Amino acid sequence: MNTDVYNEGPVVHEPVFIDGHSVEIPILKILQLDGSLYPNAKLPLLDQALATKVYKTLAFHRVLDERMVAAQRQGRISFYMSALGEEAASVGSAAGLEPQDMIMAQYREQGALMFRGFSLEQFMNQMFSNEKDLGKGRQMPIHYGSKELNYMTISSPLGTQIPQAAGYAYGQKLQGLDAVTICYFGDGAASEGDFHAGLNMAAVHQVPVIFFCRNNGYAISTPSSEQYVGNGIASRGVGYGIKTIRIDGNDILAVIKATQMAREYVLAENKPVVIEAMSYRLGAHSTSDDPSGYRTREEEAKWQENDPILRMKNWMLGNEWWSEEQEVELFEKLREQVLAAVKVSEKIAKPSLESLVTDVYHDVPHHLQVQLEQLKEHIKKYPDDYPISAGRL
Amino acid sequence: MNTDVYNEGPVVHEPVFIDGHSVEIPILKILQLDGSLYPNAKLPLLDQALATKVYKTLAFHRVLDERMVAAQRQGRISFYMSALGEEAASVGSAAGLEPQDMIMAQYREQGALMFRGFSLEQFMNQMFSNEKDLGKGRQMPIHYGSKELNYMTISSPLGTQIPQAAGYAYGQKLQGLDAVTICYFGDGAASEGDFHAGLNMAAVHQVPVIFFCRNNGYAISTPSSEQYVGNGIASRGVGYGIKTIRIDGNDILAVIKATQMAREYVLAENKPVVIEAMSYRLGAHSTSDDPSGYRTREEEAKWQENDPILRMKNWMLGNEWWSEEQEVELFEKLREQVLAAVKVSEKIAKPSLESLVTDVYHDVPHHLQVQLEQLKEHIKKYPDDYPISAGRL
Amino acid sequence: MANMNLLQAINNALDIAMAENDRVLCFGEDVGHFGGVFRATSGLQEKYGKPRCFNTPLVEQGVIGFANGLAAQGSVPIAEIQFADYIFPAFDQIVNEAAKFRYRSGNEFNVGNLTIRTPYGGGIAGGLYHSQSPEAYFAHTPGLKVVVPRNPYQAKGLLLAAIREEDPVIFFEPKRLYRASTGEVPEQDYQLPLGKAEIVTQGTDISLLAWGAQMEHIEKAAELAKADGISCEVIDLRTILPWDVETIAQSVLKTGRLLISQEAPLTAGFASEIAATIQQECFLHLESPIERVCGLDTPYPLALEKEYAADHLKVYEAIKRSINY
Amino acid sequence: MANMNLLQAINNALDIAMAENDRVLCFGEDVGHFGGVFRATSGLQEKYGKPRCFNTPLVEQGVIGFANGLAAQGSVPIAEIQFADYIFPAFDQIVNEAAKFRYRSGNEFNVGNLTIRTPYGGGIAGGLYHSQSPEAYFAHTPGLKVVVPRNPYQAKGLLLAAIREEDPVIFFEPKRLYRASTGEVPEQDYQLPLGKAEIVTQGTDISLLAWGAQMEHIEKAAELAKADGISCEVIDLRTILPWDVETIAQSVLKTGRLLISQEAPLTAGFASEIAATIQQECFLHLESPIERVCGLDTPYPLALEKEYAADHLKVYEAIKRSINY
Ligand SMILES: Cc1ncc(C[n+]2csc(CCOP(=O)(O)OP(=O)(O)O)c2C)c(N)n1
Ligand SMILES: Cc1ncc(C[n+]2csc(CCOP(=O)(O)OP(=O)(O)O)c2C)c(N)n1
Ligand SMILES: [Mg+2]
Ligand SMILES: [Mg+2]
Repeated sequence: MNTDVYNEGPVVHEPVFIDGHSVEIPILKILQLDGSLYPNAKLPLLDQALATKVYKTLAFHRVLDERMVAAQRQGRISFYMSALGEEAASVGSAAGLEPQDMIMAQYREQGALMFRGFSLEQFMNQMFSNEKDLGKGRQMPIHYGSKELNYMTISSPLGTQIPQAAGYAYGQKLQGLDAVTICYFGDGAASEGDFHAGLNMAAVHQVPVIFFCRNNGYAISTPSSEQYVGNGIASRGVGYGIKTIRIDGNDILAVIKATQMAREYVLAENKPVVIEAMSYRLGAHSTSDDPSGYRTREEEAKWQENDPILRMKNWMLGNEWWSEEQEVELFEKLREQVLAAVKVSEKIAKPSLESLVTDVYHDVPHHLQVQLEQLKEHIKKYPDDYPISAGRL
Repeated sequence: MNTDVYNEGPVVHEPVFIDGHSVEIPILKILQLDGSLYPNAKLPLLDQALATKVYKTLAFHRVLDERMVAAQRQGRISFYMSALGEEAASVGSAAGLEPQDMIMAQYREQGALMFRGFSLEQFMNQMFSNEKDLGKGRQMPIHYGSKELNYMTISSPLGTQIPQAAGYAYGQKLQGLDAVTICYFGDGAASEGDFHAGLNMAAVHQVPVIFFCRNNGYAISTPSSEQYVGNGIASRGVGYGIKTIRIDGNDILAVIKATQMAREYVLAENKPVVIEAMSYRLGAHSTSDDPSGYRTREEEAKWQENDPILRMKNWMLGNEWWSEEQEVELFEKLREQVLAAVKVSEKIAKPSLESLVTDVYHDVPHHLQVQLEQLKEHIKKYPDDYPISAGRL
Repeated sequence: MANMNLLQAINNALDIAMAENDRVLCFGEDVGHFGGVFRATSGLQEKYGKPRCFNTPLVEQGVIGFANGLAAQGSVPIAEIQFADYIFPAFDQIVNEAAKFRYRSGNEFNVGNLTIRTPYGGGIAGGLYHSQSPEAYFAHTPGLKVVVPRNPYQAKGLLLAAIREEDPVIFFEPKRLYRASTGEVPEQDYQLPLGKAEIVTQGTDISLLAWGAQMEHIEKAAELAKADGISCEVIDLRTILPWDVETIAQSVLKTGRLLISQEAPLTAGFASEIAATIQQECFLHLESPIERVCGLDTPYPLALEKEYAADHLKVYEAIKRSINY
Repeated sequence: MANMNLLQAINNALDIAMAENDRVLCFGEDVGHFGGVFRATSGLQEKYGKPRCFNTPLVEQGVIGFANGLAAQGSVPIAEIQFADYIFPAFDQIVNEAAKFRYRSGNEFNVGNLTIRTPYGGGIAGGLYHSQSPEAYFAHTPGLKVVVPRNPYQAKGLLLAAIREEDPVIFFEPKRLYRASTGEVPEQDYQLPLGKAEIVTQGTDISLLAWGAQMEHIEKAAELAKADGISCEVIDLRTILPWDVETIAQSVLKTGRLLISQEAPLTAGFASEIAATIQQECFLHLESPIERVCGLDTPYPLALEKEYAADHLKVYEAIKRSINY
């Protein structure tokens, strides 16, 4: 037989089926629920400075989410998505990378952007779609992006960033850069055709990309049991011939460790890696969602006990890298800062009328210039009906 | 952790990656190259009558392909696709099914249609796009289909039949029919997003479908090594939690056996199965292709020795179910029949002008009636320029 | 009669269709127990069971591929695409498969039983990816029918017709009106005809044509124009493909003027098809150029969606332009 | 100057682009060693190495997704879709991603370096799935540029411009002309402008407009009309999006008549956009309705493709209809 096409296995003379149980998938855990290390656990590269930065990022994440969900309820922003209970996955993985690595996220990975240093003001300006938003007020809240921080602007259609990440990493490889790409996606998005396309192409074209699946058990109301019946998403890595690891996504040290190792491998070997981080979406899908329609309080309560931030805090305290005083002070300060930032950002003007037609193309083509002119004339005629723009024409 | 979401594996405290080697995939073989059985091999359910039918179908297949490739070279038909060297996969799998099972094929599975009893005339009429073509002369040669024979009309876009097969089988299940669906596709088509969609949905929605991958080593010029780097297509079954089997696709008994078992399982359990049949596309991709541009004669020669028809013939001879005299007679008769059928079919008129606008919708809508009338008037004005239709208005 | 909003009318139509024929199935992302993110399929899983109303994995090309297979098999699938903005991964299954299934097989097989429901349109602070009106992409595809209702009464009657139609239908639901539009809807079964436009208000000076949520804007503009003494004939196209040339042409022969308004961007939108056809059908009767009042030729924005939209004021201005031409 | 066929001109343009900039990559199904099923990329892998010219797995959504990523990264991807009929699985990556990449990010990121090449069109006994002309589907998508050349000279100059353009471009290649159309082509580098139509023949009585392979038909029809004493102005639109309203409108202001011919089905094709716009721009100068001569509103057939096509005779009849209106 043509053994380019497959790996030789044993020859059998009566049918033998393999199935989901044919592959055993270990799960990496380093930090126990109480914040102590598992015996023999291998720590990631992490000193007090980095650990503190990670912890502060987690805290900022928690506070921003909490406050912005509240702000949405008050009608101050139109929409928000929190990552409550699964912050360690995005923050920890970002901490396992270098700043020059490209991040292509789904939408629930604001933690990675925080770690990179996107400022509170920048978050706010995006959410308030004001004229200081890097995205020029065009996308819904939480669709962040920053060229400077190598964080690709979020796109709502699910899964599209997966083959894009393969292509992005191919470019990095061709240009010989010391940089990899990380691509985040959810257990739901992993069902999209683009997932299949992206993973297979990354494997075939040998690119330095880390596919990071946040398996949080739900895609809006759809539980994983109605999303797939394989052994999580990790079992698919085998099919693509991609090195794959499953980790406890609420164990920040496991996340950092796996990402550090994955980065080293993908860069050295020019081959992709799949990381499946097991977690749970403790909050609603978004501020438009109400999970009580599809899951129980008990289930949620069980996961409340598995708080990744508390787990890290306990480890930090145990290391004497952190104290309860610092804790109180940090959270207080963060809450104040966020509230203050809301007040500033909501008053900043909306983007100019010109921003309606720029960036559709590199240059504004003639027909859009005409459409803009006509719109200006129209608004001048009815200034009261277009209050956002009328005053600034 | 939430073990709805994945199967518990061992807990590890330093990173362990799984990869393509984590799953061993046996390959089923029953018939040796010389036509003798492997010791201890389990035969499929197969008596002399069925075996003879299978063998005659293989012979018909070989002859039709051979003649139609020649007919295309002579300019009598515009296009053809042979399945030289891989006929056992489609014929054998059809023989493992029941007539009421739906066949959703890619395009190189004319063998399954032959086994079902599509007549020589029906094949011809399709290839000559004449008015007796069930498809009304609308699609290129080899795009067969027959409601009566439960063989879904071939569609050129690759992979689209895969999620459709999942849906079809869901309908069969819901209506409690004693019928399953078989869905054929190539190693190339398995890269399409629709493959991922179809297999995952079939697994989640628990439908009686057999996914039959013909892995013949090439997608036009693209060798499997540039199509995927996993362990064939079978290794993907694991990821979807689908029972999967790899077989020698040139071993007709292995094909029949695996299909029979798969049918039994999918019908009883309402769960899909993946069969990966390893073979080789010995001919050109199509009559538009010339494989010398991308592979060696040596490679082809190696596979010429692995002829599935010869293998079955030797087994039949050994069983005394077949003789050399029968062989000569059969092939002679088939060649004559095919040549005669070509001569008949190529003289049959092309479909009527009305067939341009029927079947776009259930009823011909007003605007298409108008377009047809205008076209008729036009053709009447220039009869010489539309010789196919002008005479029949 | 009952007072229903547009969502309730849809839900009611689905309920009737499922009760009548046990081959009718409703599925899509979050469509099952949860009843869909807009709750259009609310209660149906409880009533008809999980096998007939269920969640699918998150893969639009799969949802429609699966639906095509079911329809070919003889089931009656009603597939939901969560937002019309997310219909594009299924574009191949719709345009190359569903639309061509009957034709390519010489009528051996067909997917005439297929209905695709999807919420479309803007004005809900949805930005680029929760606001699109993609009907024109499908209108260039022979074999499909494309339907857009404007209110609860229309929604129920047209959806029931779409489900029973022997051709694949894409049914675009104006999500801005899901809860905002309410009205009297018969509780019993009824159908409204596909392929027929409806004259909502008779008029003599200019014909105004739109569909779906955009009807509100042209009706409001007609009111403004009325105050100026301009009599508008207001028409709801209802079916985009195949469309009712006859009714529109008759109206324009009477009024001599036509304005078409759509939410989608101007260029190559369906308004263009209508204008192209009507300038031909009514050439000698047109007293001014056919006006198109549409979205800008840009993606759908967020902060400036009010400025972007083809609202009643823009329609009103265009009416005056047309009358004063 | 050298005599080249259309394929050679394309190959030559790709060669120049790859030689000039080592970030330029060519890839797609069978594009590598084999040089593509039409051999447009023939020799490029040998010359520039496998990393820059390669086969992809068989997945169009992946090919364009991968290309989008490369373009965002700063590479210059030229992705091939084997047949335009198979571009639809990539529709989402084109319409929702490539087209909106720059806008949605506020210009933080863009895929302006992207070029998609794909053979389109009928008349080659290709039936439903090797004959389609899907340009109109993309023309409704702000953010994309859409280009169609009519001969080797145009193909090379327009493709080089497309590759260097800072916006994503879909480049539709008329495959019927790949070998059939030959002509003198400069061997050196040159570009032809995107967004500009070209007046191929001056005329006074009627403007004939088409693009790509359809140009042959209108040129032939213009010859027939000439024998009747009708002077046709023959125009090649060249760029479908954004299109050159100015040149077309100027021509129609002069001739008073317009005929547009496209291979694709009539309804909601790009000819409709042109007719809708020109009836507005030139309302008072039109002496007869704008004619559209297009494919039938059906899938593309096989046995009767000659009957189906918008050939020179149908165009000629429409010219007479317009003149005698
Ligand atoms: C192509 C597409 N289809 C549907 C949606 C609507 N949608 C937004 S988020 C979501 C669920 C995603 O679940 P998952 O990938 O698991 O991520 P999580 O929300 O759990 O982080 C859905 C269906 C979308 N954004 N894009
Ligand atoms: C969506 C789509 N993309 C591309 C093609 C062109 N094409 C036809 S056959 C083929 C190769 C298929 O290879 P495989 O699935 O391995 O089947 P095989 O020909 O080997 O039987 C390609 C690329 C197509 N028909 N449809
Ligand atoms: Mg999830
Ligand atoms: Mg193959």
